[in-house]
Amino acid sequence: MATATEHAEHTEHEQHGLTDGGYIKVAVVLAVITALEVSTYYVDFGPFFMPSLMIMMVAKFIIVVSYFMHLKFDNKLFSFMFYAGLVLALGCYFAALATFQFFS
Amino acid sequence: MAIIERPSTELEVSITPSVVVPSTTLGNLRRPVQSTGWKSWLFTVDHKKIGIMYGVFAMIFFIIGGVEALLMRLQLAAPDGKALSADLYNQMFTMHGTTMVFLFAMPMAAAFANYFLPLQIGARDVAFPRMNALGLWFLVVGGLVLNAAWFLGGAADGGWFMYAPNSGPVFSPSNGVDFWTLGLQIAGLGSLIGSINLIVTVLNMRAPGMTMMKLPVFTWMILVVQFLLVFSLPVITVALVLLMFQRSFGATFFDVAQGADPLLWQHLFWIFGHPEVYVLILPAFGIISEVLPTFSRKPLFGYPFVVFSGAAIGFVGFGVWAHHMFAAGLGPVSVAVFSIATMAIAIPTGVKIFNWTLTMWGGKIWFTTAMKFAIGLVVLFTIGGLSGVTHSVAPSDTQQTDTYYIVAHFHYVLFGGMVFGLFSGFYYWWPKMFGKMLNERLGSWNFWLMFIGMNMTFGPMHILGLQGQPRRMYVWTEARAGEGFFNFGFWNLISSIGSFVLALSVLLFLINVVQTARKGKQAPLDPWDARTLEWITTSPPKEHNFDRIPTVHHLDEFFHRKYVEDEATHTMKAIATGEEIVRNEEANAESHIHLPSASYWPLVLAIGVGVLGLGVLYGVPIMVLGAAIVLLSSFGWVMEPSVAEDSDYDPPAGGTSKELASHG
Amino acid sequence: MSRHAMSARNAHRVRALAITKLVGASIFLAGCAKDAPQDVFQPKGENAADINNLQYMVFGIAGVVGVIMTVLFVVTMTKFRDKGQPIPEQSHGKPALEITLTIIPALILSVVGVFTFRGVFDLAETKDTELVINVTGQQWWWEYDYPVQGDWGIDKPIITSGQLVMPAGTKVLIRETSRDVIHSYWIPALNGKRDAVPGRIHTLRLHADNPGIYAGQCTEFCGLSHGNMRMEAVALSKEDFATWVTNQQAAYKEPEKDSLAEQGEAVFLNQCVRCHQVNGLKKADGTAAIAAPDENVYAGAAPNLSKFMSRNTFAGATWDLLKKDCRGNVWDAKSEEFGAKYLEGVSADCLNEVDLRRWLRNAPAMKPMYADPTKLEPTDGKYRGMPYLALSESDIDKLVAYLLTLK
Amino acid sequence: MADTAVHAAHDVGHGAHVTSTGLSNNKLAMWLFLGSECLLFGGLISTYMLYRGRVANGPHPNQIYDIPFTSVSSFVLLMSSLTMVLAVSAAQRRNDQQTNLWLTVTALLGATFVGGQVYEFTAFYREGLGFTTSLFSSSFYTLTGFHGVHVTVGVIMLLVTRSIIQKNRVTGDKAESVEIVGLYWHFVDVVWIIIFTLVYLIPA
Ligand code: HEA
Ligand code: HEA
Ligand code: HEC
Ligand code: CUA
Ligand SMILES: [Cu+2]
Repeated sequence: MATATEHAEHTEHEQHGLTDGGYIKVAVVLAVITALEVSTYYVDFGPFFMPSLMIMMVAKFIIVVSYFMHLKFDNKLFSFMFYAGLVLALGCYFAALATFQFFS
Repeated sequence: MAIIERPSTELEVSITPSVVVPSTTLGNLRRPVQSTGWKSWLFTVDHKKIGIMYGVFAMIFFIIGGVEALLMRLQLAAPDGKALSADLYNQMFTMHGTTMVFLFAMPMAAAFANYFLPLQIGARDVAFPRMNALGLWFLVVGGLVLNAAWFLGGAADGGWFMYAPNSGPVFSPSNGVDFWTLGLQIAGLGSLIGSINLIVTVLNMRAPGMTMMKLPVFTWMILVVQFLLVFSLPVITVALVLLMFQRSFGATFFDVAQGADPLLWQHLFWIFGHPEVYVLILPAFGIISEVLPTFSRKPLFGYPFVVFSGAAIGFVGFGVWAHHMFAAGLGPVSVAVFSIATMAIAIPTGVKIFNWTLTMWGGKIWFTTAMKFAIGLVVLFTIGGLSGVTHSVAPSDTQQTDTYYIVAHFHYVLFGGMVFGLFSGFYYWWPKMFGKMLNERLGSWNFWLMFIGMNMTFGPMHILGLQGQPRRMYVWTEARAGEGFFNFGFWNLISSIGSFVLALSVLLFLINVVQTARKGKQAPLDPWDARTLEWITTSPPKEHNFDRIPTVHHLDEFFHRKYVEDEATHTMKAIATGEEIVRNEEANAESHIHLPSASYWPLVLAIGVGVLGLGVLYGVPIMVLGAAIVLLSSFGWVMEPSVAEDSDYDPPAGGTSKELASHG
Repeated sequence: MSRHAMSARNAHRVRALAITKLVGASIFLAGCAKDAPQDVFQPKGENAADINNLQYMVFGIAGVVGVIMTVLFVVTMTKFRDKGQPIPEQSHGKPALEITLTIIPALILSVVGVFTFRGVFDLAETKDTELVINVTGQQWWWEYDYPVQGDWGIDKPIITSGQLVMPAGTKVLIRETSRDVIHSYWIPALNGKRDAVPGRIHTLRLHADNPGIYAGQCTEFCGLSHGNMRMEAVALSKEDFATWVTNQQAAYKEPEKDSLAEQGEAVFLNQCVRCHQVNGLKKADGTAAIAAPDENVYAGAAPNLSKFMSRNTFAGATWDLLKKDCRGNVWDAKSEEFGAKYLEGVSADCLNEVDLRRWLRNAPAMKPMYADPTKLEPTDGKYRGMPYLALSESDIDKLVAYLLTLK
Repeated sequence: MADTAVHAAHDVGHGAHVTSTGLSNNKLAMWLFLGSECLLFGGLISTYMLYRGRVANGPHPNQIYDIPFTSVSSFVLLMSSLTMVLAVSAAQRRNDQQTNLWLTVTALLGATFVGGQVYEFTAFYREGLGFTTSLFSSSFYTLTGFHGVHVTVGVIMLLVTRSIIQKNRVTGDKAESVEIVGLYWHFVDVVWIIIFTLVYLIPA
């Protein structure tokens, strides 16, 4: 048996997220970015090559996590757990690679 | 797999009326229901039984690790020791470090965490009871695999941090390191599962009114530790996988001839390894944060600061790993940065020391054995912490690293800190766990011998290290020993004698345990005038923990049910005894209690993983066998009925004789 | 300010001073062990002295904090033990006090941090190097390789082992690497340690104020005989160093005709030369005898024995080549006399024959090594360290006589 | 963290069923696991990044990658995330039939991806890139192999979920079970997004 507040929480949760049409739109955006990414292989982007690839990668990552995985709509505790791991991973491994002179 | 562990609400189940609830797994296995005998232990999912098994396991390995240490001290008592060969000595310190850290310290913390965390938050069990059992059995299997090497060609011999490339197949030709990587991977998997379980338990299973800022500090510290584990274990897993692939399948990760960089291993190990040392110490910090207030009759001074500093230690702990590599050739920029970061960690730790002291300040201190150990921790950890600060000054550390000065540092924090905290926990919680008091007189002897022995063993190591005795040397020589008061000979001998004093103190503890079990006196329900929720129930607690789930209004709920403040004098006035409160709960017991049923699968799955691991060493057929067991038991796990059949109980549940109906 | 206040202040200062002195004294005592050759509190050169200053600072601070905390603990425990007082007020803390107690350590540590920061970069400086020596670690000894440096009279590379010979009063740069696993080079009197990592080159500055011999030890666990991997740095005056360089480059001295040593040379050619190089030694057919240890030794090197008797320890500086009294002559020599004594090398009278013979008879029994032929599978049949060679006693006599000529 | 605790909503008798935060145990556990996985894959990716240019023997990454092929299989995996999210959405509408349809499609797309990877591995192997050939090869196979195993486990989870939905043997909340499998699936996809860029598109 759940109390009323509990119940409300739950149904509210059901309405989070996008409609199916919305998901398809998101997927189209992802597909377009992927196409752009692949195009860097054929077209010379010069100095923009690395930054643009990185930006596109991060954008895809965030889109999938926020929309497909609902993190944008869900409880902040979930975001905390995932992003804590992500931030620690980025911090530690960037620092470790930096000690190998990886970035210079 | 977490998918089908437990229904989150009953609501959903009732909406789909056509649910077929299976009663057997794999055709004919029901859930086990034994409540006595060895089966009731092997298949249990009760967090208290699991906690006790963790404790027994850890204690056994404390003695094994301790005996390994004694052998080393025998070898080092005099120059050119003859007790052990070089080869054996190297295995000895490797396995001593590994055993103490992974098979004693972590499991013992897990024992306390499993037993007391649900009790402290007012829960009936953990969030994932079967996972909990799985974590234990992974650890047991991992520990056995690790130590099996002793009998199968020699144990690991690369030091507990197993630096590459010395751990590679060429330089470590025996199978020891293979068992080591496998054992640690399996045990690590167990810890990961256990930590996810405990985090979810703390977040989701708290009694009504138990907000995060009313959690007992022990629970808080355990929570921080579990986060540290969740985020650091995968890193060592990567390291272990790389090493295993190199040793067993010819991968090249640490093969310098191919251009590999051995420092990769060091980074991966210590990114895990430094958070790990806080994994080791924070549970002890948690324990004494319960003990000190109880026996000072005052709440913990600055609760939010202690909680926050614990979290801060955890977080900063991820940013200092390279202080173990000050001499490894990282270059000045990295060294300087990590040096400063390391100093920063002394600040939140200092906060804790100050708060404990201020907790006692103005208190009414009752020197029980538990309290003595707790104070011992505060004193000895401070010494160890301060030597830690001397390491953090990188140039000065280049004189100290890999000498006995480091060995002194970490035994002061590990033995003086962690072990003292755990012993404090034993004496404090023994009456809760077993309903009998450990003998206080023997306890006092235990404490003083341990305190003296500890300082005798590890104190001289400061001198030895600063006089230039490197660690991990199977012999030391007169030629470099020096003369006069500070010579190696004298202090090595003192240290070795001290280690036997320590052994005696541990022996006294074991005697105390046996005596208590035989003829110890029944403990009162609230022997220490305690403060937290685990005491609002019988000792030992019933299978379902609480007759009535307590509703929480205060930090230190139990205390505030016993005492109210006299507005005029600001002194505390007793209004009820602990006994009365517990009896009151019993009288108002809830009628309907759900408990999880026991299960075969955690044990079987763990054994399967063990066999799979050995397959890496002993060939594909064994691997296939292991994989088959793993698959079968995962399938059994998923398909397992969520409840045991009432009719399987003897006498059958549901009737009046058995108050507990079981439920997934 | 009244006199009274001032004297109170002074009393305070005196007490603080007394504590500092006490702590300082105990550190000093710890630093004063007689003849502990690896004592980290006895710097004998610039770099070690820089480190030592930092050590004094941080040990002092840690000591003072430790004393304060101990006093605090003791006072708390005696003052507030249960004397029947009522249960105290359930106070939950004082944020202002908490914050103060957070800030004070932070301030102390920032001071330490600033000095540390400077120290790290000062010690990493390599621009003013005067002499470069390559150091290679391997299981379980160190090889020194002096690259050609005309200023120092080094016209062709010098290769030695065990004892690092360097000029005193000179900024020497060590370039470290390893042939197998990680080792760590550490001469406490001259500088902190630095790991020798295979595949990487690390630098370490050494500077000795005065001539003398400075002991050290490998401090990274490097396998079976890590405990038997030592080294020494020998600082000579610049003139003595020049003499030493000249001698190291001197041509091979053939043993006298028909002497025991000559027979020893033959045994050496037969047994030892596949691993050990002796520069200028020729085979019977007149071609140079070049060691090819790669075929025998896993790390791919064995000590170069060309001027073996010019050093006075062997096998990873673990055993003395000098008898006990002769050893004292060199090790305890005054700084001014040290160079001359060291350059004498090992004479027949002074040779520690017992250990050298033991070594030749069965090296792995003396110093554990994987020279056990049943354990060679992972190394494709190659030895690690020096194997048991089953030499006859008469061969050993000859070899000892021969080795004595290598000076 | 404290503010997320929901304290009022407690049914004392069924304490285990109503959680303090109002969040599902299983979902919390899955998110924690994914947080942990970030550090696992982070370690493997860093190892690869460090070693990708270190080729003492055998082919160099730039000689061997087949970008058009991998682009297609990346696209397949990306689209499986779409079908997965459609399955979740169907499950939340309690439409079993559609749920099962999308789960099946997702599993098929995933299997296609794994198949592609197997093909890629054999092709590389034939070009002389064995597991033990070089640092690059060891770290490449370990990273992508770990990812491949994750996808395979995902496919199995999808199929099992599908079959227990079909047989109506879900013990808990059906939509939530699907959602949790979905979280895992998307995570695997997200990891591939990173691998695709860092490993394949950026030349060593
Ligand atoms: C329980 C485990 C534990 C704990 C808690 C710590 C705590 C600390 N450790 Fe320790 N450490 C180990 C276990 C632990 N360590 C182990 C096992 C190793 C060796 C591994 C191996 O090589 O095998 C090691 C090694 C190690 C090294 C590497 C040494 C080397 O190999 O060269 C360093 C270097 O910085 C270090 C530093 C510290 C510091 C700064 C702290 C700090 O957290 C300490 C903070 C505490 C205090 C400072 C005391 C109380 C504070 C006050 C009273 C406030 C006022 C203080 C000041 C103003 C200074 N430790
Ligand atoms: C939790 C961690 C922990 C604990 C509790 C201990 C406890 C002890 N340690 Fe440990 N130690 C480490 C962690 C720990 N150690 C680590 C991580 C290393 C580094 C390893 C490496 O370099 O790789 C190390 C290294 C280490 C060394 C350095 C080895 C070297 O570098 O060469 C030494 C040397 O003296 C030592 C000694 C001891 C002693 C005497 C104890 C004592 O306190 C033990 C006391 C316990 C007992 C004595 C058990 C009780 C025994 C009985 C009751 C016996 C009765 C029965 C019979 C006799 C049959 N330890
Ligand atoms: C298979 C290789 C091999 C052969 C053959 C060999 N040695 Fe060695 N020798 C070594 C190695 C390796 C060391 C270094 C061992 C150590 O210190 O750990 C060594 C060390 C020595 C040392 C000490 C050198 C120093 O500077 O510390 C002497 C002297 C020596 N060997 C003499 C001999 C003689 C004489 C013979 C022949 C009878 C011989 N060796 C044959 C490999 C070999
Ligand atoms: Cu070389 Cu230790
Ligand atoms: Cu550390």
